[in-house]
Amino acid sequence: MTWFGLYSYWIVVVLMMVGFYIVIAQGNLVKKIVGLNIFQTSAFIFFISLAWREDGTAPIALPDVTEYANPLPHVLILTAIVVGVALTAMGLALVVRVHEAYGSIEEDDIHRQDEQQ
Amino acid sequence: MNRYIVLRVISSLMIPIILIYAFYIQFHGEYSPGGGFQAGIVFTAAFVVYTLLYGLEAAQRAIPPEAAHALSAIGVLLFAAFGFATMLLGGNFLEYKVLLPNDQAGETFGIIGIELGVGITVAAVGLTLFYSFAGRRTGE
Amino acid sequence: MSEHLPALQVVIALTAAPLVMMMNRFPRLAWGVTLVTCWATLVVAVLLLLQVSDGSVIHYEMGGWAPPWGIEYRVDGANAWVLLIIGLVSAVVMPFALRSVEQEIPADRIGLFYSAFLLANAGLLGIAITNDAFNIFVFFEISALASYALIAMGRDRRAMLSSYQYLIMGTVGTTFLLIGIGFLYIMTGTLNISDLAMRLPEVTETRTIRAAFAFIAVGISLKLALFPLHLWLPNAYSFAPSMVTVFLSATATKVAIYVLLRFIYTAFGFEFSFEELSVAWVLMPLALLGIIIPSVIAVFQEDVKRLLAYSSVAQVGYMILGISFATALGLMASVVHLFNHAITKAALFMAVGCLVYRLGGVSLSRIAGVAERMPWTMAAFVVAGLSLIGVPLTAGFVTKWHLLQAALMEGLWPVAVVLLVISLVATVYIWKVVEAAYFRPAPEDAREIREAPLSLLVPTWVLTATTIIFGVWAQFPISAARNAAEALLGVPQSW
Amino acid sequence: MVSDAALIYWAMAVPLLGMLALIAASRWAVLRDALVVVTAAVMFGVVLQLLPRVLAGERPSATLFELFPGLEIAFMVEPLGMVFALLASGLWIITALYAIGYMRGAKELHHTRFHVYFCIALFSATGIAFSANMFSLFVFYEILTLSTYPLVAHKGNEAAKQGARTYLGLLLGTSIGLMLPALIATWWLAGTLEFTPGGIMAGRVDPAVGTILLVLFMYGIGKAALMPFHRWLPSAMVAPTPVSALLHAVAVVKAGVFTVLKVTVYLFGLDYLELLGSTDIILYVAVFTLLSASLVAIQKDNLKARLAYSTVSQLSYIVAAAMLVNEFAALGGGMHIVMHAFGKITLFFCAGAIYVATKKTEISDMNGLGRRMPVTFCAFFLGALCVIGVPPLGGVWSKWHLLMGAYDSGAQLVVLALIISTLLNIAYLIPPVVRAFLLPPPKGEETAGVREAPLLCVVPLSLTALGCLALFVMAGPLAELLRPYLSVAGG
Repeated sequence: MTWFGLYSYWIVVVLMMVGFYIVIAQGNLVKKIVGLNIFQTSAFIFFISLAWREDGTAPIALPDVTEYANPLPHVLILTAIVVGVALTAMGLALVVRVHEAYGSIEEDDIHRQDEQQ
Repeated sequence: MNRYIVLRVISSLMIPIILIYAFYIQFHGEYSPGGGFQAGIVFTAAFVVYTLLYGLEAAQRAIPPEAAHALSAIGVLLFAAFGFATMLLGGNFLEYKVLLPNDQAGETFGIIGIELGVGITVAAVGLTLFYSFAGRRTGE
Repeated sequence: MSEHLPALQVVIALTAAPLVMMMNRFPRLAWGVTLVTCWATLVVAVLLLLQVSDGSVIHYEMGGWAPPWGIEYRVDGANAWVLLIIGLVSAVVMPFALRSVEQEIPADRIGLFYSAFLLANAGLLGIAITNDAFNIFVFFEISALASYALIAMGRDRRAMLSSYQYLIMGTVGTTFLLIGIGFLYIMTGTLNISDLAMRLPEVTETRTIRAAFAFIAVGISLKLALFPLHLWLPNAYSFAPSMVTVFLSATATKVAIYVLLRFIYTAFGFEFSFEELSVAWVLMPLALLGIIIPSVIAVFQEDVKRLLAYSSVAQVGYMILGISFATALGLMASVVHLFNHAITKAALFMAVGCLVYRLGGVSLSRIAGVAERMPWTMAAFVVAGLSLIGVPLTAGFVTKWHLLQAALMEGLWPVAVVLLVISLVATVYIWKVVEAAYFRPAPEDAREIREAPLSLLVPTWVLTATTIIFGVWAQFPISAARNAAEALLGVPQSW
Repeated sequence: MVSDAALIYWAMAVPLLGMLALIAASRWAVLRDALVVVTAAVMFGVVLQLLPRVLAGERPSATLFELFPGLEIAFMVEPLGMVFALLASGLWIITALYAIGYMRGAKELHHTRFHVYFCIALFSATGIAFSANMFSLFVFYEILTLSTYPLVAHKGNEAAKQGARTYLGLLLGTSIGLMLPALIATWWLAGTLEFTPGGIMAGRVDPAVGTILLVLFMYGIGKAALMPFHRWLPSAMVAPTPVSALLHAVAVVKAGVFTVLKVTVYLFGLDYLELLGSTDIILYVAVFTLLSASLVAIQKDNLKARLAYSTVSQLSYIVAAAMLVNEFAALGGGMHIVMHAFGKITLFFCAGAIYVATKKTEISDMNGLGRRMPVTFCAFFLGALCVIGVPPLGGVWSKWHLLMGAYDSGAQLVVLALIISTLLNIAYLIPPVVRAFLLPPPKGEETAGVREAPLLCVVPLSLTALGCLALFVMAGPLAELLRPYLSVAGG
């Protein structure tokens, strides 16, 4: 069952592909950001799952626990999540402004407007 | 708002609890899961709930956007202040143990300090983001 | 305080950013604080470079945590050089920014603008100075977030869309980098690059490490705009405010190239990268295509900013080409080009910024005959343009000379020929601008145009003069670049 | 006693200082024009100071700075460079006078700009003359190209821009695309670019590679106008005539052939050159160029264009001289730089004078003009004879040496080509004179009496014409000056 034993990696791969596909294939600016989020989330899950240890608890110093998950990836991913939130906010803010300027959030539409200028 | 009396009652009970929970996470961060990031976001969440019920203007009377702006800067500066303090006291940047005579106490003090800075910044930035999105009207 | 220089290098700008944000109501004050910060940064960078000029290495443990647990800042010949580039460009661009920004950015946002600029600056400095792989990612995102904001403040509405595209591509890039770092962490249990360098040789046989290499290389290539991953760059540079274009064109891609060097040479090691993976055979064709195609595209551009942006993509190709020779000389040529291209392109974009200040836009038809009204600006453009072409006694020539030497040393005659032919193409596109400005008749409404104000002109000329100074007094950049190359290779070279 | 280095630097600084002075004086036309002449005279004086030292066998030298180890901007005055510098600075005085007259007479604009770039061009020509290594020479060569561009494009109309673009494109293209790689490869293979008597290649560079390098250099030196890279020279004729006269008869093209001689004698070395397979190829390219350019010249009706093709042809004499690899030919090449310079500058001055006086540029329009402008056409006649190589004019000596050299080398074909070319010279240079003096003027243009161009045009062209005569007598001292260069060349 080794193929299934690494199921978290399968999730990572599927999410990554899904996210990446959305980023590339979608012309809607908001959907692109959704895709980007899924893509990033796959990386987060990847990190978290590599911190996992068999029979380990959460990485908190408790008196009678010896096996716990590696805390470092958790810390890293906490930072990465914050960065991701900031990126999403930034991206959405841009989309809002693009919408105000062009009246559309479809890429094709916007390019057409630019070319007509 | 009168039509949503249940919501109002429940949420006026909930909001204080959320806020207190935020403070709990904030100041318990060095012993248990938690810290400035989480606390800041939970704190913002309370305000989001408040805004949903009482409207943006009411929320902005409580914490004006300018204040949120300033607070986000102040949080970072607090963080940096601790960094510079450790440097002036002879340690490396953010080497907290030099802050107090006792190493252990110094580290605790330092972590609480910078986490407070982080918490303030995250809460303030979260609010700023929320205000700026919520404040937009089409056709503006 | 001298032992704290590495921390100060980043922290000064990082601390000044919120301060400046709070001064949003007083634009001039915000500008002043930013100016002082940038100059302080430059001073720190110079001091650091002096300290490591003898080949020594400075270690600084953040928070007193020893690596590999804590984040370590590590300065050697290579990143001190990059720090100097960032420091120098930001210090020179600030006096220029005062009036340029006042004209292009609404007054109630100038404080925020400078705050974002400082963050971008601090982020780039952080990327260069840190020795922690994950920290590189974080600083990448800090600088990138700030850059997105800066680009989006351009006056044209297309600025927002180009910023958005940059955001998408940039985030994909950094996420790739993050995944690659994850792979490395699985296999080695460390994030410190020096530690990685020690532990990686034991596990290089695994597919995981190769995957890591691929993810990291592709991720960084997106950030450094390696052809054909450069699509974000021309738009971003064309529509950003003048000052932002100057700063980003001179620093952002350079820092990304430095990170690539750091991973290829230090973390993975020369042997793994070049002998086992033969990365040169991927880099060289891409570099050559990246030199040729964007150069040709540049010839057909109507907008000067866009033209120079395409030329930037081509110049990135030069730097990657030097790396792909897999020799010390090639590496050194690349490293010296980091600096030479930074000052050259910054000077060019500053000259363009002067034109924008007076004309509002820089399409070839709009700058027709402008040389008569703005002789000093156009003279600066010509001189810096010569450096871009690589005429002797300019900084660009020093690079080209060494790059050609490196190509010949490998017996790559065709590559040498391509380099020379492309410098002719560069002549053509610079020439187009010069001809428009000098020889086309000015439109009727151009009577009112005056020379750009001194506060714009002086910094432009300072950088322009720098391209000449370092073209004539080439020992300094060469010895610094040699030092940097040795730091990356880890062994002293006989030059 | 002024030090060598100081003299060299002064020789180069004077045109730059003069340039600054005349920018400052740009508002006062008379003062500005006077400054041009003064600058030229002072410069000639300074260069003249170097002559006794060179004659005494010294090699004044100076190092400006080192770019990086082994690559420096340095100067050394040797006989050939001395001759070139004297020629350029000496003729500048006359040209300056002529230019003032011409610019006013032809009602050109932007006088200050014109003189400024002229100063820079002279500065870089001196730099070329005095360069101690190929790198310095290359730098000044490029400055010369760039500084003459605005002069060529001076008129600013579409034709001028088009011509100037060809000019710049070909000269920059060949120098960056061919000469620079050759230069870098030489540096890489031989380890130096120093101009060394006897060359630097022998023993260091494989003759097979040397063969390629020679071709790269010869075509890279676009200013020597070997076919098929000669197009720039006719294109440059859109420039005002003083530019054509000094630059395209003296400074620029002579810088080209001067570089050819320097490269062949001091970089390759004649002994090494003999080993190379491409020497003969270049020789025959040069021969082909000199014949076909003459043939083209015959068909040109525009006087300046005809002179331009004549120049292309004459330049190839010198390239051929270098490729013949013997003492006589090398001396002939060196002398021809001077002889042709005087002859051709006279011809150009005349062409300019005709234009100023009558606005005529086509030869077919010049019937009977000799009666109106006798001095000009007499000078033209003398210049033409000098270029053709008829005694008692200077040109005969250089042709004589060339022929001797070709004969000595056993290159019968070259001897034949030189003879044919001389006949062609006669065929394209004498008709204008014949038309002017012997044919009647067209109807309606009968004018009474002499109406020459302004004095400032006529006097210089008379001077250079007399110079052509004087050179016949002066050939001995000139050969004496070139002797040390020869002893190197002859091996």
